[in-house]
Amino acid sequence: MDTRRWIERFAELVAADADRLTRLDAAIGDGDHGANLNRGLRAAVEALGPDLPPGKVLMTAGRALVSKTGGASGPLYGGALRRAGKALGDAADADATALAAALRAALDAVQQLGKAVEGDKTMVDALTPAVAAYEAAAGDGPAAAARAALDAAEKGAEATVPLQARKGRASYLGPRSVGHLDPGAASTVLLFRALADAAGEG
Amino acid sequence: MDTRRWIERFAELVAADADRLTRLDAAIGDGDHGANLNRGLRAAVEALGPDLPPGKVLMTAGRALVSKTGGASGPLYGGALRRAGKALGDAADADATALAAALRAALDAVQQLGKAVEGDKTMVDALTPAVAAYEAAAGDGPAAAARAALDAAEKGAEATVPLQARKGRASYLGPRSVGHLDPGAASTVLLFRALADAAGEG
Amino acid sequence: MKKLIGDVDDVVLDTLRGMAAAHPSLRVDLDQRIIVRADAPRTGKVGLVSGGGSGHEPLHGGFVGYGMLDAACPGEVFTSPVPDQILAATTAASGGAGVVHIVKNYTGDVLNFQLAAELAEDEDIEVVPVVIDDDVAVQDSTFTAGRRGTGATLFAEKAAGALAEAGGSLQDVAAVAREVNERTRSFGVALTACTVPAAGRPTFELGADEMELGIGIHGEPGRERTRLRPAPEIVDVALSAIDEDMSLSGSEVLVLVNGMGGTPLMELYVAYAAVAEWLGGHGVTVARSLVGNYVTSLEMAGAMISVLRLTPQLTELWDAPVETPGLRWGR
Amino acid sequence: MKKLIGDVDDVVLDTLRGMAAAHPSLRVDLDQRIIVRADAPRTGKVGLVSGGGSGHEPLHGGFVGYGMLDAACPGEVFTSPVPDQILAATTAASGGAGVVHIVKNYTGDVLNFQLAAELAEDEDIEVVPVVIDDDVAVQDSTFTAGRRGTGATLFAEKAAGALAEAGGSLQDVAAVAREVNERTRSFGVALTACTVPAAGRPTFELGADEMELGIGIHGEPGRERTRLRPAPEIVDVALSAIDEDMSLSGSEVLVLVNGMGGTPLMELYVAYAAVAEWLGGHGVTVARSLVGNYVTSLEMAGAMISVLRLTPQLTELWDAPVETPGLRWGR
Ligand SMILES: Nc1ncnc2c1ncn2[C@@H]1O[C@H](COP(=O)(O)OP(=O)(O)O)[C@@H](O)[C@H]1O
Ligand SMILES: Nc1ncnc2c1ncn2[C@@H]1O[C@H](COP(=O)(O)OP(=O)(O)O)[C@@H](O)[C@H]1O
Ligand SMILES: [Mg+2]
Ligand SMILES: [Mg+2]
Ligand SMILES: [Mg+2]
Ligand SMILES: [Mg+2]
Repeated sequence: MDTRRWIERFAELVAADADRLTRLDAAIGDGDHGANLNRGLRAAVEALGPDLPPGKVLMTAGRALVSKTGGASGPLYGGALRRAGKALGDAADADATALAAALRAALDAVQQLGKAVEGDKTMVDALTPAVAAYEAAAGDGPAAAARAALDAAEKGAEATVPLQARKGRASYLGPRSVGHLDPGAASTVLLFRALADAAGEG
Repeated sequence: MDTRRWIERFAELVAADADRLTRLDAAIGDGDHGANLNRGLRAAVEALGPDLPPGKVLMTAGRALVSKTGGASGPLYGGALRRAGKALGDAADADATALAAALRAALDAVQQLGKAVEGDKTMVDALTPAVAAYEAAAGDGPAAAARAALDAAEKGAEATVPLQARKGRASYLGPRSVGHLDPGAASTVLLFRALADAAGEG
Repeated sequence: MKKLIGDVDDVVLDTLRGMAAAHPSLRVDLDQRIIVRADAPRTGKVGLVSGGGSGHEPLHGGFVGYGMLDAACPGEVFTSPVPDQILAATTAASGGAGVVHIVKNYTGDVLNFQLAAELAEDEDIEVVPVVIDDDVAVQDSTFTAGRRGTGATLFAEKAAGALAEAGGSLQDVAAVAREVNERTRSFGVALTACTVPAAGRPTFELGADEMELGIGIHGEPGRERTRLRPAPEIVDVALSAIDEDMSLSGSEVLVLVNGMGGTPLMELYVAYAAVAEWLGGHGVTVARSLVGNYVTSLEMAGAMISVLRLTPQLTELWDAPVETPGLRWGR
Repeated sequence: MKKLIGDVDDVVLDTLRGMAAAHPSLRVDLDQRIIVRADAPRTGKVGLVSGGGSGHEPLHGGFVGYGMLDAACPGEVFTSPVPDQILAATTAASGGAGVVHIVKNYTGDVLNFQLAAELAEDEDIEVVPVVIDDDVAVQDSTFTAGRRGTGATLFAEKAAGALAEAGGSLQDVAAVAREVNERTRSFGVALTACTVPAAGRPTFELGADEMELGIGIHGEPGRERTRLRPAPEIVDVALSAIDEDMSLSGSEVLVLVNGMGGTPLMELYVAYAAVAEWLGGHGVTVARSLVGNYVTSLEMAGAMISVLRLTPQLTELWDAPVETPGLRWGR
């Protein structure tokens, strides 16, 4: 699994979709999610030196995200990638089993930092089923697992629409947060689309 | 000539047309001419005690206008009426000849205070021809003279449209003041319409 | 019209009520509609009075206090105060050493202050008027009403107030206000119009990508409408106009980047960055500066730049302690 | 989007440039994006640091100076600063006696300050965070992100800054900030939305006769949309919500009527008149007040009311001299 390609693809997808993410955030947040992630991911891609092992790639990208993103999503995505990278260690390759464990570590990091559980209308709602789906399909290889994860992430994100937010800025709106897609869940879908794209190429 | 009726009628006409005067002022001034005159004239009408001689009526109204109007138009209209009242003196009646002299005194007061000459795009452009017309027709009696004055005031006001303002706020606009009716000239038309109405009734 | 107000007809009165409640150091007379220093009149001190239409807050009422105005008289929104009101402020400010009127150059203000001065003289109060006309967007000629009074008003009130506080004579206090006016030039731009409460609609319409150059402080349109430009270009237009009228190179200046009421501080700092760069690049030393909303035009978005060529005395008067709701330092 | 700015991507940097030029009493580091008191760090003095997204000016950078913050770290517009930047501010403020972080309760701010505190501890700087959450429009429950930090931030920075200046210990300075937060409640309304420069369009749409009740300071819509109401009714909604959450009757309070950035002072005074009347009518003594634009949300029109139940110590800390671009008295 080429984690560098994963991060680069994630950056591409976010750049292309930044406007939509920002608009989603304007509806129930403060209208900066696209700009935040885009800024952070550009820094992450730049930070990636040549010939890094997969775990080191994720740790470097995570650190850059923390350093440059700001907002809630910076520490959350940054912490997630750092923890995932740590889980991969110094191994030269990352197979589906290793990546499954790394993804689980990422989810744990997000939940430790942000204290959100499924149903709070956050990125956790996309991340949790995606990680579970990846784990379940890991035996079928990285490409199939990533496709399954993407599928689950999309469903999880979509399921945030009818929810009332209990974490993040959207929670300030109370009942008015209902009926909107959570921007962080939307960007998590892009994270898994990038994973599927990268795994499919490799 | 019932000067009290004149002032009351002026107040009525301005109240009915305040919005238009304000809109004219918004275009090339600061959008308060209607509100100013309306406020001042309400105070003027209130200030008029019973059984005042014609000259005293105008002096009282003029003083109230100065006290309550503010802006450029307050001292100008107020000073004009005060000076006109002074010209009428304590006489129990004001015939067309006396009123002609009073109107001339009013015009002098406006020009002494405001230093505007004809063609500067101010109330002077309506007042000057109106006073001249009244003087010329005074021999035909107050009703005919007032009608002639109204006619001249209307033409004079209309003639401000193509002018570039050289006095008052509109002068700040330079060439952009061209193409608009001067609000003070417009209210001067109402002054003479009120005079014609009052003279016609009497 | 979106305004945080009650009855439109009471907006000036309600503003005065708010000022009275917020500032125990001021004596606000709601009947006379004047705002007076709690310790006025001070015997032997030259009184300093200013006023004009409302809608420019903190000007003038917010500049009443130690080291600045003794009294202010706010008219209706954008409408000069009436003579009786100006007289009341003058009387309240008079400590026997005469009173200086700081009058912005608008026909209505000039006429009403003139009438008030005549009334004051009837009461044996000597009044010296100083007319402020610093706005370079207007051609100064005998064929116009002359230039408008804008940002220099604040500077003149500060300098004259400091000198009066220090015991300056009537003539000296008036002279320093006049000197400040002569050494100051201003130029303003608007990104949006503003709405006079009683009128209920904006005084002009601006397209989404348009702005007005050379505006005054009464919601009037400017000399020219252009497409919206970036802050450095706007600053260049404003400072070039000022510089052309009063050469700045080589001088030490006090510069004000003044918000018109609806522009947040962030944008004023962005503009000030461009101002500082422009002045530095043109051989001008910025000795003092002020960035904020001081001479406003209701909720208009935009800014006005005022530049005062300092002298050592003017710098000293600017630095002198002042304690008013709108400007405070040194105590 | 009508803003007096240059390149949208540089708006925070340009703001910092303007602040650097306008305030020689501040040290502005454009690379690290921090604003620091010229005399920091002061050995033995507890350091006080705050920060958050930009767009709230003068908060926080405008409150750096004697008697208030030692350093501020502004993030992108409405986006919390990053840990490295917060660390740089913390290091600059650290005089060896520890540093208090004043953090507004937003997930992003809390997380980034938390990471920065960990980094600071690696450098042997003791950090105590105080989280501000005074906004009663948000339900306080374990099932939400909790209440937002708004006007109490200014109060906490002032009180903690005064105590730190007076030599207070790390624990005491943090405790007083916490006490201020616990004794303050706020409620805000918006008459218009605002536009994040990078987004280029308003964060929400409001009809000509609509307003938002219970807004935050990040351009987010409020809890409820209603028809536009007169100032006294709006004030009643806000103060009733505050009073319901923290009973005010019988207390002495400091009250802030805070403009959101696009509302002129005139309207804030009109609102304050209603506030003073409401409080007087409900047995509350207004001991201190502040009216103006202090904790803003870009060019949003509207206001936020904050009420702090004073103690003798808090009154004293409020009255203590302060010398910052945004708040100044006593020197
Ligand atoms: N406590 C949390 N746990 C998990 N995710 C969260 C939490 N708070 C916010 N988020 C996610 O962050 C997203 C918003 O990110 P962003 O807009 O970049 O930050 P900010 O809210 O600081 O402006 C939300 O849509 C949500 O998915
Ligand atoms: N110097 C002057 N001489 C004569 N009339 C003047 C002069 N200045 C202004 N006016 C008149 O006053 C009118 C504006 O009055 P108003 O709007 O009430 O006062 P302001 O300009 O102070 O707001 C102008 O339309 C013009 O006719
Ligand atoms: Mg956001
Ligand atoms: Mg007018
Ligand atoms: Mg006017
Ligand atoms: Mg944000």
